Amino acid sequence: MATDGTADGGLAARTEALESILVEKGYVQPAALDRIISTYERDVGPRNGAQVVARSWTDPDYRERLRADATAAIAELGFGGRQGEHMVAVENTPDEHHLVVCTLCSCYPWPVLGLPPTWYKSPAYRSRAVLDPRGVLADFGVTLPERTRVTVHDSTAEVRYLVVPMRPAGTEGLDESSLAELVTRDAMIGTALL
Amino acid sequence: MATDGTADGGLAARTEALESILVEKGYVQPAALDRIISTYERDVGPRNGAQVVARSWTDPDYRERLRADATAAIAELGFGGRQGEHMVAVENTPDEHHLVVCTLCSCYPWPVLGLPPTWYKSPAYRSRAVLDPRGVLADFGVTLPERTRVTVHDSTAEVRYLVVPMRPAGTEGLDESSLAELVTRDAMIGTALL
Amino acid sequence: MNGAADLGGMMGFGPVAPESDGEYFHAEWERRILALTLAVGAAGRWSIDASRHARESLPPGVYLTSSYYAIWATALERLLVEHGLVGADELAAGRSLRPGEPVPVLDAARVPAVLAAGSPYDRPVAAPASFGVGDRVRTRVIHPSGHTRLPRYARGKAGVVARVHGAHVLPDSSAHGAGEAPQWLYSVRFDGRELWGEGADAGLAVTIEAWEGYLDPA
Amino acid sequence: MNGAADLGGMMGFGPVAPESDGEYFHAEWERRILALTLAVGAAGRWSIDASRHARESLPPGVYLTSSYYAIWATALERLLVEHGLVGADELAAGRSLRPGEPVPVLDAARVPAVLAAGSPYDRPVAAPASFGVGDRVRTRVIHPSGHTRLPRYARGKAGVVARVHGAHVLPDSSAHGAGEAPQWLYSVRFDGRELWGEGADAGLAVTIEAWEGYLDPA
Repeated sequence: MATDGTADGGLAARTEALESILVEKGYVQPAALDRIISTYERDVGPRNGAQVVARSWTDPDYRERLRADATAAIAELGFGGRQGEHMVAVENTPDEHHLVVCTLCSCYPWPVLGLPPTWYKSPAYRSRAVLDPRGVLADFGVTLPERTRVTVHDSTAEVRYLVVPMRPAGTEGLDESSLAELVTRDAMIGTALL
Repeated sequence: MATDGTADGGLAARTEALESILVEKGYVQPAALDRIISTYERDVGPRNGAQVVARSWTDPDYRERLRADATAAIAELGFGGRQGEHMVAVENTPDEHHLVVCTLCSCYPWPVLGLPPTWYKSPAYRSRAVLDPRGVLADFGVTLPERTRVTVHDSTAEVRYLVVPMRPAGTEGLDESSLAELVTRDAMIGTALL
Repeated sequence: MNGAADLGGMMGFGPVAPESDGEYFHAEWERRILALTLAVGAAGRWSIDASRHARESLPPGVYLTSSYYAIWATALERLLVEHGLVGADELAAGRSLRPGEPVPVLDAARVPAVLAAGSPYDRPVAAPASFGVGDRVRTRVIHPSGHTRLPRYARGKAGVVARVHGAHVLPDSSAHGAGEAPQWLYSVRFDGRELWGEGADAGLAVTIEAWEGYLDPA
Repeated sequence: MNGAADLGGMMGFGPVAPESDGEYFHAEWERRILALTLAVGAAGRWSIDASRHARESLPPGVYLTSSYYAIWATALERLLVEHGLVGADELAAGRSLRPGEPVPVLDAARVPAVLAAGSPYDRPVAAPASFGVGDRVRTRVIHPSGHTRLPRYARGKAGVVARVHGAHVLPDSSAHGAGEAPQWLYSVRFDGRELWGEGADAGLAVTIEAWEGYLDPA
């Protein structure tokens, strides 16, 4: 796959023409397009997921609800919708590390993580995550202990996975919003540790 | 795969440079290159295989030897060598049709058929021959009777296959060399009938 | 289909190139293709499964040498033409040549609500689930020419049911306009050695979501 | 390796385009690349298996968008550099910058004899064959990062030994300069339904050549 920064083969012009066709035919409103873009560039992103993770670290009852029905528990914090209709949260432990991929396309939990990064959609990641996850983690500079098993979740349906990373040591004194600051997007995909 | 007639991305110039490097360094003789090319453009081609097929149609003892050790039987007619060191002949019957492919690259019996055609090396042929051979045959305009089973030989080692097509009806009066005229390259790969 | 999109287990793509947070787009047209794809979906002419099938149906060489939003752009053009919303002549001309069909349109004011609502894919079914958590199952060996969400690397493999999700729309049907045909959906967990053989990481497990029709008891 | 060259069962390439006899080349450089590949093989620095591995190791997008002789050209350049016969600087300069290594050279006068002789791949081995014609076997599930000649579609599948070929050079070893490591080689015949499931053509059988190490008794 070419990186998105390479020569676009006329895609800028094709897209502009396509948009004008669809607007002229009355199928789309330009303002709706702007609003979709601003939603995913400004409003919806990994800060949402970080709040879910921090809450689960600090509130044992919430953690139980997240385990039992992640879609509902995430909705409690006001997040949900497109590409997050059916959520599952999986918790990392010293014994088991979770990693999320979509080998077939680019399925990703938009309401909690926003749009997927380019690498998540790349053939390099999609091909290797299920076969050699430790090799993929090495590309991210991550080395797991030998004893830690790796469970890879291939998102082949409309179920979306959120990885709950392990709470870092020495964070006992932090409140929920300070904890949320520590949670990175990659940690919620499983390609980073905290 | 681009057809070989499309823009070559500088391959003509690259090849010319590569040849001059290899000649200057004393690794190859230009006359040897010319001789290799003329061998496979003029001397070695499907007429060789056609002689083998015609002989097997007309000489029952030869046919037995071809069945038992195709490499040796083909060598009787003076054919053998590179990409034909280990030959197997498979005979089409009303019950079983044979088709040859190399899904992994382009293995092909050079001493009896010459160099492979472009389609034989194409992803379209290599991908589909083992899964949907009747669909591939349809691309060649060939329809087999329902009752005819299809056996596809995927040439994954240095063993090379020669398909012996069925002798056409009404050829009882023809001599061996006239029969050889009837045998086409594609019939000896299994993508044509006679 | 066994298209270029079915990448699990393939080799030769080199290392993954990590990228920092917030790098969603690399050109303005990518923003617009994403938004156009979502917005015109409101017309209701095709399902998300049909979109995925349009992308995976690109010739493998094209798929593997295109950026991700370039794949989306080409697939969107094809869907619009196939479903009669835009003419091939209009794409060639780069402008509208006739009035559009009457279709539902996504109103700008409703965008946040529509995105936040999503469109759940679970459906009621009469039949009970055939499998429960802990049951051993084997995925079927299928190679359909149409859309499926059973990846090649996970066909004919034995695993254990890890979750029961309810009944969901079946992509193999929905992608081709053949109805939602909901089936029970399960998470199935495979040992890495079952998928990849003895050379696999001893601590590896992989889960997929599998519809009931993908599974046999094992 | 599970590279782009392992094409059996993949979909999306469209129909096969038949071509008449005698259309071996479509440009003069194709003739020269074929001849150069064969001629420089006489230097003895790599095996035919190493050549195949150099080709299958191309990035999948490159492999699937290159013409066949373009793949050969790129692989030949890589092999020459990897094996120290040509410098990357010389390829960049487009000319020789230093004297060559002393290697065996294919003499023009000997070309017909060398091509007609070939180089057989059968080797004597002490151990008897483990399988005989008619034996049921199952191919192993392997996904090596290096070269193998067991195609993905035929891994983990049950079949019957149809021929015993003698012991042959093992590509999985030879491709990596690790010796010929000969093993018994068999034709194994699979029912189409074993490979492709119930949707397969009922009259289909597929044979592959499989080295003994690819097989378990079944």
